[in-house]
Amino acid sequence: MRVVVQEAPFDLGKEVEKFAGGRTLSGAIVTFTGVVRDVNGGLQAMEIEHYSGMTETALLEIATKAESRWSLEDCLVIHRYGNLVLGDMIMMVATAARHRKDAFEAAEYLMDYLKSRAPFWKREVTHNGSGWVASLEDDETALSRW
Amino acid sequence: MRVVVQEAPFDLGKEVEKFAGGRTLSGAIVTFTGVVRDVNGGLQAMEIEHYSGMTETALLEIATKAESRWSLEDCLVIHRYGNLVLGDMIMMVATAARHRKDAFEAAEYLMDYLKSRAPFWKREVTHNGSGWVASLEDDETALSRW
Amino acid sequence: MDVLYFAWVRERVGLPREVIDANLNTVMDLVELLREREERYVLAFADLSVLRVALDQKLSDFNAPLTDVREVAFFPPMTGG
Amino acid sequence: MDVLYFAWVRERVGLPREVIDANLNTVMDLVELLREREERYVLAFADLSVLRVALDQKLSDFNAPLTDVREVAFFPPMTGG
Repeated sequence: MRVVVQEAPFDLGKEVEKFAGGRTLSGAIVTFTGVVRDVNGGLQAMEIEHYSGMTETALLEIATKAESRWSLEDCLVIHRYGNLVLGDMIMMVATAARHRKDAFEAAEYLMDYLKSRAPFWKREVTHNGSGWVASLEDDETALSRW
Repeated sequence: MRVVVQEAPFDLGKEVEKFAGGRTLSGAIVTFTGVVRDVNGGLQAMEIEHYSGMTETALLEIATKAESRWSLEDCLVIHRYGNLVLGDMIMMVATAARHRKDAFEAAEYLMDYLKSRAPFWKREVTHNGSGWVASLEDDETALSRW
Repeated sequence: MDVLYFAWVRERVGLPREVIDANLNTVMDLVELLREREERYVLAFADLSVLRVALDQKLSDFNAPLTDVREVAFFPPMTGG
Repeated sequence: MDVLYFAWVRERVGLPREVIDANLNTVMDLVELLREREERYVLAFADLSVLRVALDQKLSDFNAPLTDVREVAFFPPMTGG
Protein backbone atom coordinates (compact mmCIF):
# COMPACT_ATOMS: atom_id res chain seq x y z
CA MET A 1 0.00 0.00 0.00
CA ARG A 2 1.27 3.47 -0.87
CA VAL A 3 -0.37 6.83 -0.21
CA VAL A 4 1.13 10.06 -1.53
CA VAL A 5 -0.02 13.66 -1.01
CA GLN A 6 2.01 16.12 -3.04
CA GLU A 7 1.93 19.50 -4.73
CA ALA A 8 4.11 18.46 -7.68
CA PRO A 9 2.68 16.76 -10.77
CA PHE A 10 3.01 12.97 -10.95
CA ASP A 11 3.96 10.98 -14.03
CA LEU A 12 0.88 8.83 -14.69
CA GLY A 13 2.62 6.53 -17.19
CA LYS A 14 5.57 5.87 -14.89
CA GLU A 15 3.35 5.36 -11.84
CA VAL A 16 1.11 2.87 -13.67
CA GLU A 17 4.10 1.04 -15.14
CA LYS A 18 5.76 0.86 -11.71
CA PHE A 19 2.56 -0.29 -10.01
CA ALA A 20 1.63 -2.95 -12.59
CA GLY A 21 5.11 -4.16 -13.54
CA GLY A 22 6.52 -7.42 -12.26
CA ARG A 23 3.32 -8.73 -10.71
CA THR A 24 2.90 -12.49 -10.97
CA LEU A 25 0.04 -13.00 -8.49
CA SER A 26 -2.37 -10.33 -9.66
CA GLY A 27 -4.15 -10.89 -12.95
CA ALA A 28 -6.06 -7.62 -12.75
CA ILE A 29 -4.86 -4.03 -12.42
CA VAL A 30 -7.37 -1.16 -12.36
CA THR A 31 -6.46 2.51 -12.35
CA PHE A 32 -8.52 5.67 -12.05
CA THR A 33 -7.16 9.09 -12.93
CA GLY A 34 -8.91 12.37 -12.18
CA VAL A 35 -8.26 15.24 -14.58
CA VAL A 36 -9.07 18.97 -14.31
CA ARG A 37 -11.89 19.33 -16.81
CA ASP A 38 -13.91 22.28 -18.01
CA VAL A 39 -17.36 21.59 -16.61
CA ASN A 40 -19.24 24.73 -17.59
CA GLY A 41 -16.83 26.38 -20.00
CA GLY A 42 -14.32 29.11 -19.20
CA LEU A 43 -12.31 27.22 -16.59
CA GLN A 44 -8.78 28.58 -16.29
CA ALA A 45 -7.37 26.92 -13.21
CA MET A 46 -8.17 24.86 -10.16
CA GLU A 47 -6.83 25.40 -6.66
CA ILE A 48 -6.90 22.50 -4.25
CA GLU A 49 -6.68 23.18 -0.54
CA HIS A 50 -6.07 20.34 1.90
CA TYR A 51 -5.73 19.69 5.61
CA SER A 52 -2.10 18.69 5.91
CA GLY A 53 -1.69 15.88 8.41
CA MET A 54 -5.30 14.77 8.40
CA THR A 55 -5.15 14.14 4.63
CA GLU A 56 -2.45 11.49 4.89
CA THR A 57 -4.21 9.81 7.82
CA ALA A 58 -7.56 9.81 6.01
CA LEU A 59 -6.09 8.37 2.80
CA LEU A 60 -4.27 5.63 4.70
CA GLU A 61 -7.47 4.77 6.55
CA ILE A 62 -9.45 4.57 3.29
CA ALA A 63 -6.77 2.43 1.61
CA THR A 64 -6.54 0.14 4.64
CA LYS A 65 -10.31 -0.38 4.59
CA ALA A 66 -10.19 -1.23 0.89
CA GLU A 67 -7.45 -3.80 1.47
CA SER A 68 -9.36 -5.42 4.33
CA ARG A 69 -12.58 -5.58 2.37
CA TRP A 70 -11.36 -6.91 -0.98
CA SER A 71 -8.73 -9.46 -1.81
CA LEU A 72 -6.05 -7.03 -3.03
CA GLU A 73 -2.38 -7.60 -3.56
CA ASP A 74 -1.68 -3.87 -3.47
CA CYS A 75 -3.19 -0.42 -3.80
CA LEU A 76 -1.92 3.08 -4.51
CA VAL A 77 -3.35 6.57 -3.96
CA ILE A 78 -1.72 9.77 -5.20
CA HIS A 79 -3.47 13.11 -4.65
CA ARG A 80 -2.21 16.58 -5.48
CA TYR A 81 -2.94 19.94 -3.91
CA GLY A 82 -2.11 23.51 -4.93
CA ASN A 83 -2.56 25.20 -8.29
CA LEU A 84 -3.55 23.13 -11.30
CA VAL A 85 -4.59 24.06 -14.82
CA LEU A 86 -7.03 22.56 -17.31
CA GLY A 87 -6.00 19.04 -18.31
CA ASP A 88 -3.72 18.54 -15.29
CA MET A 89 -4.00 15.25 -13.47
CA ILE A 90 -5.39 15.77 -9.97
CA MET A 91 -5.09 12.30 -8.53
CA MET A 92 -4.94 8.61 -9.27
CA VAL A 93 -5.72 5.33 -7.57
CA ALA A 94 -4.55 1.87 -8.61
CA THR A 95 -5.54 -1.58 -7.37
CA ALA A 96 -4.01 -5.01 -8.05
CA ALA A 97 -5.98 -8.21 -7.43
CA ARG A 98 -6.24 -11.80 -8.61
CA HIS A 99 -9.74 -11.18 -9.94
CA ARG A 100 -11.03 -8.22 -11.92
CA LYS A 101 -14.16 -7.86 -9.78
CA ASP A 102 -12.06 -7.14 -6.68
CA ALA A 103 -9.80 -4.72 -8.53
CA PHE A 104 -12.75 -2.77 -10.01
CA GLU A 105 -14.82 -2.65 -6.83
CA ALA A 106 -11.90 -1.62 -4.64
CA ALA A 107 -10.97 1.18 -7.07
CA GLU A 108 -14.56 2.46 -7.06
CA TYR A 109 -14.65 2.27 -3.26
CA LEU A 110 -11.40 4.25 -3.00
CA MET A 111 -12.82 6.90 -5.34
CA ASP A 112 -16.16 7.16 -3.53
CA TYR A 113 -14.42 7.68 -0.20
CA LEU A 114 -11.78 10.04 -1.59
CA LYS A 115 -14.56 12.22 -3.01
CA SER A 116 -16.23 12.93 0.30
CA ARG A 117 -14.06 11.68 3.16
CA ALA A 118 -10.59 12.99 2.34
CA PRO A 119 -10.03 16.64 3.40
CA PHE A 120 -9.54 18.31 0.03
CA TRP A 121 -11.45 21.33 -1.25
CA LYS A 122 -11.46 22.45 -4.86
CA ARG A 123 -11.80 26.02 -6.05
CA GLU A 124 -12.41 26.77 -9.70
CA VAL A 125 -11.02 29.89 -11.32
CA THR A 126 -12.92 31.00 -14.44
CA HIS A 127 -12.98 34.13 -16.61
CA ASN A 128 -15.78 35.44 -14.42
CA GLY A 129 -14.18 34.89 -11.03
CA SER A 130 -13.70 31.94 -8.77
CA GLY A 131 -15.73 29.75 -6.48
CA TRP A 132 -15.56 26.67 -4.32
CA VAL A 133 -16.78 23.46 -5.94
CA ALA A 134 -19.96 22.35 -4.19
CA SER A 135 -20.09 18.81 -2.88
CA LEU A 136 -22.56 16.60 -4.71
CA GLU A 137 -25.49 14.82 -3.13
CA ASP A 138 -24.55 11.95 -5.47
CA ASP A 139 -21.11 11.66 -3.90
CA GLU A 140 -22.60 11.32 -0.45
CA THR A 141 -25.18 8.73 -1.53
CA ALA A 142 -22.46 6.81 -3.42
CA LEU A 143 -21.03 5.86 -0.02
CA SER A 144 -24.23 4.11 1.01
CA ARG A 145 -23.66 1.25 -1.42
CA TRP A 146 -20.59 0.01 0.47
CA MET B 1 -11.96 4.79 -30.35
CA ARG B 2 -8.92 2.61 -30.94
CA VAL B 3 -8.71 -1.18 -31.11
CA VAL B 4 -5.39 -2.98 -31.47
CA VAL B 5 -4.66 -6.70 -31.84
CA GLN B 6 -0.96 -7.46 -31.80
CA GLU B 7 1.62 -10.09 -30.96
CA ALA B 8 4.22 -7.63 -29.68
CA PRO B 9 4.23 -6.34 -26.09
CA PHE B 10 2.69 -2.93 -25.50
CA ASP B 11 4.09 -0.21 -23.26
CA LEU B 12 1.40 0.22 -20.58
CA GLY B 13 2.84 3.45 -19.19
CA LYS B 14 3.13 5.09 -22.60
CA GLU B 15 -0.33 3.90 -23.68
CA VAL B 16 -1.97 5.23 -20.51
CA GLU B 17 -0.07 8.52 -20.75
CA LYS B 18 -1.04 8.91 -24.41
CA PHE B 19 -4.67 8.03 -23.73
CA ALA B 20 -5.11 10.28 -20.70
CA GLY B 21 -2.89 13.19 -21.71
CA GLY B 22 -4.31 16.45 -23.00
CA ARG B 23 -7.94 15.73 -22.16
CA THR B 24 -9.92 18.78 -21.07
CA LEU B 25 -13.46 17.39 -21.32
CA SER B 26 -13.04 14.10 -19.46
CA GLY B 27 -12.59 14.28 -15.73
CA ALA B 28 -12.36 10.50 -15.35
CA ILE B 29 -9.98 7.99 -16.91
CA VAL B 30 -10.26 4.29 -16.01
CA THR B 31 -7.87 1.59 -17.17
CA PHE B 32 -7.83 -2.17 -16.75
CA THR B 33 -4.74 -4.26 -17.41
CA GLY B 34 -4.70 -8.06 -17.57
CA VAL B 35 -1.49 -9.76 -16.50
CA VAL B 36 -0.34 -13.40 -16.89
CA ARG B 37 -0.55 -14.66 -13.32
CA ASP B 38 0.26 -17.95 -11.70
CA VAL B 39 -3.15 -19.30 -10.73
CA ASN B 40 -2.27 -22.74 -9.39
CA GLY B 41 1.50 -22.53 -9.12
CA GLY B 42 4.02 -23.79 -11.67
CA LEU B 43 2.92 -21.62 -14.59
CA GLN B 44 5.72 -21.10 -17.09
CA ALA B 45 4.05 -19.53 -20.09
CA MET B 46 0.77 -18.68 -21.72
CA GLU B 47 -0.10 -19.09 -25.38
CA ILE B 48 -2.95 -17.06 -26.78
CA GLU B 49 -4.62 -18.19 -29.99
CA HIS B 50 -7.02 -15.89 -31.82
CA TYR B 51 -9.25 -15.80 -34.88
CA SER B 52 -7.54 -13.23 -37.03
CA GLY B 53 -10.10 -11.05 -38.79
CA MET B 54 -12.97 -11.89 -36.51
CA THR B 55 -11.02 -10.62 -33.50
CA GLU B 56 -10.70 -7.07 -34.81
CA THR B 57 -14.38 -7.00 -35.84
CA ALA B 58 -15.53 -8.34 -32.47
CA LEU B 59 -13.43 -5.83 -30.51
CA LEU B 60 -14.68 -2.92 -32.62
CA GLU B 61 -18.26 -4.07 -32.10
CA ILE B 62 -17.78 -4.32 -28.32
CA ALA B 63 -16.12 -0.88 -28.16
CA THR B 64 -18.84 0.67 -30.33
CA LYS B 65 -21.52 -0.74 -28.05
CA ALA B 66 -19.73 0.68 -25.00
CA GLU B 67 -19.54 4.13 -26.61
CA SER B 68 -23.23 4.07 -27.52
CA ARG B 69 -24.30 2.96 -24.08
CA TRP B 70 -22.24 5.28 -21.88
CA SER B 71 -21.29 8.89 -22.28
CA LEU B 72 -17.64 8.35 -23.24
CA GLU B 73 -15.20 10.74 -24.83
CA ASP B 74 -12.96 7.88 -25.94
CA CYS B 75 -12.06 4.24 -25.41
CA LEU B 76 -9.09 2.01 -26.16
CA VAL B 77 -8.64 -1.78 -26.36
CA ILE B 78 -5.28 -3.50 -26.85
CA HIS B 79 -5.12 -7.31 -26.84
CA ARG B 80 -2.09 -9.49 -27.49
CA TYR B 81 -1.82 -13.01 -28.91
CA GLY B 82 1.07 -15.47 -29.17
CA ASN B 83 3.53 -16.54 -26.49
CA LEU B 84 3.59 -14.75 -23.16
CA VAL B 85 5.39 -15.44 -19.91
CA LEU B 86 4.49 -14.94 -16.26
CA GLY B 87 4.01 -11.25 -15.46
CA ASP B 88 3.52 -10.23 -19.10
CA MET B 89 0.67 -7.89 -19.85
CA ILE B 90 -2.00 -9.61 -21.93
CA MET B 91 -4.32 -6.75 -22.67
CA MET B 92 -5.63 -3.39 -21.54
CA VAL B 93 -8.73 -1.26 -21.90
CA ALA B 94 -9.08 2.44 -21.15
CA THR B 95 -12.12 4.70 -20.99
CA ALA B 96 -12.43 8.48 -20.74
CA ALA B 97 -15.64 10.15 -19.56
CA ARG B 98 -16.89 13.28 -17.85
CA HIS B 99 -18.12 11.27 -14.88
CA ARG B 100 -16.38 8.43 -13.07
CA LYS B 101 -19.48 6.22 -13.05
CA ASP B 102 -19.54 6.10 -16.87
CA ALA B 103 -15.80 5.47 -17.09
CA PHE B 104 -15.92 2.62 -14.55
CA GLU B 105 -19.04 0.94 -15.92
CA ALA B 106 -17.88 1.12 -19.54
CA ALA B 107 -14.50 -0.39 -18.59
CA GLU B 108 -16.22 -3.25 -16.75
CA TYR B 109 -18.56 -3.78 -19.71
CA LEU B 110 -15.61 -3.93 -22.12
CA MET B 111 -13.89 -6.48 -19.88
CA ASP B 112 -16.98 -8.65 -19.45
CA TYR B 113 -17.50 -8.82 -23.22
CA LEU B 114 -13.82 -9.30 -24.01
CA LYS B 115 -13.75 -12.27 -21.65
CA SER B 116 -16.39 -14.27 -23.46
CA ARG B 117 -17.23 -12.63 -26.78
CA ALA B 118 -13.84 -11.91 -28.33
CA PRO B 119 -12.29 -14.93 -30.12
CA PHE B 120 -9.21 -15.53 -27.98
CA TRP B 121 -8.25 -18.84 -26.37
CA LYS B 122 -5.63 -19.15 -23.65
CA ARG B 123 -3.41 -22.16 -23.12
CA GLU B 124 -1.33 -22.48 -19.97
CA VAL B 125 2.05 -24.17 -19.99
CA THR B 126 3.14 -25.52 -16.59
CA HIS B 127 5.89 -27.83 -15.35
CA ASN B 128 3.45 -30.71 -15.72
CA GLY B 129 2.29 -30.04 -19.24
CA SER B 130 -0.16 -27.69 -20.84
CA GLY B 131 -3.88 -27.19 -21.13
CA TRP B 132 -6.55 -24.85 -22.45
CA VAL B 133 -7.97 -22.44 -19.91
CA ALA B 134 -11.61 -23.34 -19.28
CA SER B 135 -14.20 -20.63 -19.65
CA LEU B 136 -15.83 -19.63 -16.41
CA GLU B 137 -19.53 -19.84 -15.67
CA ASP B 138 -18.98 -16.51 -13.87
CA ASP B 139 -17.78 -14.84 -17.05
CA GLU B 140 -20.91 -15.89 -18.90
CA THR B 141 -23.24 -14.76 -16.12
CA ALA B 142 -21.33 -11.45 -15.86
CA LEU B 143 -22.83 -10.53 -19.24
CA SER B 144 -26.37 -10.78 -17.93
CA ARG B 145 -26.00 -7.64 -15.82
CA TRP B 146 -25.68 -5.41 -18.89
CA MET C 1 -16.81 -23.17 -48.00
CA ASP C 2 -13.86 -22.67 -45.62
CA VAL C 3 -14.17 -24.47 -42.29
CA LEU C 4 -11.91 -23.26 -39.48
CA TYR C 5 -11.09 -24.85 -36.13
CA PHE C 6 -9.56 -23.17 -33.08
CA ALA C 7 -8.03 -24.19 -29.74
CA TRP C 8 -8.80 -27.79 -28.69
CA VAL C 9 -11.26 -28.23 -31.57
CA ARG C 10 -8.33 -27.59 -33.91
CA GLU C 11 -6.21 -30.07 -31.98
CA ARG C 12 -8.85 -32.81 -32.05
CA VAL C 13 -9.63 -32.32 -35.74
CA GLY C 14 -5.90 -32.17 -36.43
CA LEU C 15 -5.91 -29.18 -38.75
CA PRO C 16 -6.69 -25.46 -38.53
CA ARG C 17 -8.67 -25.10 -41.75
CA GLU C 18 -10.10 -27.09 -44.65
CA VAL C 19 -12.42 -26.60 -47.61
CA ILE C 20 -15.73 -28.47 -47.61
CA ASP C 21 -17.89 -28.44 -50.72
CA ALA C 22 -21.32 -29.88 -50.19
CA ASN C 23 -24.93 -28.88 -50.42
CA LEU C 24 -25.91 -28.20 -46.82
CA ASN C 25 -28.82 -26.41 -45.23
CA THR C 26 -27.68 -25.67 -41.68
CA VAL C 27 -24.59 -25.73 -39.49
CA MET C 28 -25.95 -28.92 -37.93
CA ASP C 29 -25.90 -30.58 -41.37
CA LEU C 30 -22.21 -29.68 -41.66
CA VAL C 31 -21.53 -31.15 -38.23
CA GLU C 32 -23.29 -34.40 -39.23
CA LEU C 33 -21.33 -34.58 -42.47
CA LEU C 34 -18.03 -34.18 -40.60
CA ARG C 35 -18.98 -36.69 -37.89
CA GLU C 36 -19.68 -39.30 -40.58
CA ARG C 37 -16.29 -38.78 -42.17
CA GLU C 38 -13.86 -39.73 -39.41
CA GLU C 39 -13.51 -40.55 -35.73
CA ARG C 40 -11.53 -37.37 -34.97
CA TYR C 41 -14.58 -35.27 -35.94
CA VAL C 42 -16.78 -37.40 -33.70
CA LEU C 43 -14.40 -36.56 -30.84
CA ALA C 44 -14.24 -32.86 -31.71
CA PHE C 45 -18.03 -32.55 -31.99
CA ALA C 46 -18.91 -34.93 -29.13
CA ASP C 47 -20.56 -32.24 -26.98
CA LEU C 48 -22.01 -29.30 -28.89
CA SER C 49 -22.88 -27.49 -25.66
CA VAL C 50 -19.17 -26.69 -25.18
CA LEU C 51 -18.76 -25.51 -28.76
CA ARG C 52 -19.38 -22.17 -30.41
CA VAL C 53 -19.83 -21.46 -34.11
CA ALA C 54 -19.20 -18.32 -36.14
CA LEU C 55 -20.53 -17.77 -39.67
CA ASP C 56 -18.49 -15.34 -41.75
CA GLN C 57 -16.82 -14.20 -38.52
CA LYS C 58 -20.02 -13.49 -36.60
CA LEU C 59 -21.17 -15.61 -33.66
CA SER C 60 -24.12 -17.77 -34.65
CA ASP C 61 -25.72 -21.08 -33.65
CA PHE C 62 -25.99 -24.66 -34.85
CA ASN C 63 -29.46 -24.21 -36.33
CA ALA C 64 -28.45 -21.27 -38.51
CA PRO C 65 -28.71 -21.69 -42.30
CA LEU C 66 -25.52 -21.84 -44.38
CA THR C 67 -26.97 -19.92 -47.32
CA ASP C 68 -24.25 -17.71 -48.86
CA VAL C 69 -21.90 -18.46 -45.97
CA ARG C 70 -18.25 -18.60 -47.06
CA GLU C 71 -16.51 -19.21 -43.75
CA VAL C 72 -17.61 -21.40 -40.84
CA ALA C 73 -15.54 -21.55 -37.63
CA PHE C 74 -15.86 -23.95 -34.71
CA PHE C 75 -14.24 -23.28 -31.35
CA PRO C 76 -14.65 -23.65 -27.57
CA PRO C 77 -16.08 -20.82 -25.43
CA MET C 78 -13.75 -17.86 -25.68
CA THR C 79 -11.30 -17.00 -22.90
CA GLY C 80 -9.97 -13.55 -23.75
CA GLY C 81 -9.24 -10.65 -21.47
CA MET D 1 -6.72 24.49 21.73
CA ASP D 2 -5.92 25.12 18.06
CA VAL D 3 -8.91 25.95 15.90
CA LEU D 4 -8.46 25.54 12.12
CA TYR D 5 -10.64 26.74 9.24
CA PHE D 6 -10.59 25.54 5.64
CA ALA D 7 -12.00 26.61 2.27
CA TRP D 8 -14.87 29.11 2.48
CA VAL D 9 -15.04 28.76 6.28
CA ARG D 10 -11.46 30.05 6.37
CA GLU D 11 -12.41 32.89 4.03
CA ARG D 12 -15.44 33.93 6.09
CA VAL D 13 -13.59 33.75 9.40
CA GLY D 14 -10.67 35.58 7.77
CA LEU D 15 -7.86 33.42 9.11
CA PRO D 16 -6.67 29.83 8.74
CA ARG D 17 -5.95 29.09 12.38
CA GLU D 18 -6.17 30.57 15.88
CA VAL D 19 -5.74 29.53 19.50
CA ILE D 20 -8.83 29.48 21.74
CA ASP D 21 -8.44 28.94 25.46
CA ALA D 22 -11.72 28.38 27.24
CA ASN D 23 -13.45 25.79 29.33
CA LEU D 24 -15.82 24.12 26.90
CA ASN D 25 -17.77 20.89 26.99
CA THR D 26 -18.69 20.23 23.37
CA VAL D 27 -17.95 21.42 19.83
CA MET D 28 -21.31 23.21 19.93
CA ASP D 29 -20.10 25.24 22.94
CA LEU D 30 -17.08 26.33 20.90
CA VAL D 31 -19.34 27.36 18.01
CA GLU D 32 -21.50 29.43 20.39
CA LEU D 33 -18.44 31.09 21.89
CA LEU D 34 -17.18 32.06 18.43
CA ARG D 35 -20.59 33.27 17.25
CA GLU D 36 -20.77 35.61 20.25
CA ARG D 37 -17.38 37.08 19.49
CA GLU D 38 -17.85 38.63 16.06
CA GLU D 39 -20.15 38.91 13.05
CA ARG D 40 -17.72 37.01 10.75
CA TYR D 41 -18.14 33.90 12.92
CA VAL D 42 -21.91 34.26 12.76
CA LEU D 43 -21.59 34.22 8.96
CA ALA D 44 -19.18 31.27 8.91
CA PHE D 45 -21.33 29.21 11.26
CA ALA D 46 -24.74 30.30 9.90
CA ASP D 47 -25.73 26.84 8.66
CA LEU D 48 -24.13 23.94 10.50
CA SER D 49 -25.68 21.41 8.10
CA VAL D 50 -23.15 22.48 5.46
CA LEU D 51 -20.23 22.29 7.88
CA ARG D 52 -18.04 19.41 8.97
CA VAL D 53 -15.85 19.21 12.06
CA ALA D 54 -12.73 17.19 12.78
CA LEU D 55 -11.29 16.65 16.28
CA ASP D 56 -7.58 15.93 16.35
CA GLN D 57 -7.78 15.22 12.60
CA LYS D 58 -10.64 12.73 12.81
CA LEU D 59 -14.13 13.48 11.47
CA SER D 60 -16.55 14.04 14.34
CA ASP D 61 -19.79 15.91 15.02
CA PHE D 62 -21.01 19.05 16.76
CA ASN D 63 -22.23 17.19 19.85
CA ALA D 64 -18.86 15.56 20.50
CA PRO D 65 -17.05 16.42 23.78
CA LEU D 66 -13.86 18.47 23.61
CA THR D 67 -12.17 16.61 26.46
CA ASP D 68 -8.40 16.32 25.77
CA VAL D 69 -8.90 17.64 22.22
CA ARG D 70 -5.95 19.71 21.03
CA GLU D 71 -7.03 20.54 17.47
CA VAL D 72 -10.50 21.39 16.15
CA ALA D 73 -11.06 21.98 12.43
CA PHE D 74 -14.14 23.38 10.69
CA PHE D 75 -14.69 23.02 6.94
CA PRO D 76 -17.32 22.52 4.23
CA PRO D 77 -18.10 19.03 2.86
CA MET D 78 -14.96 17.68 1.20
CA THR D 79 -14.55 17.68 -2.57
CA GLY D 80 -11.51 15.53 -3.26
CA GLY D 81 -10.90 13.03 -6.01
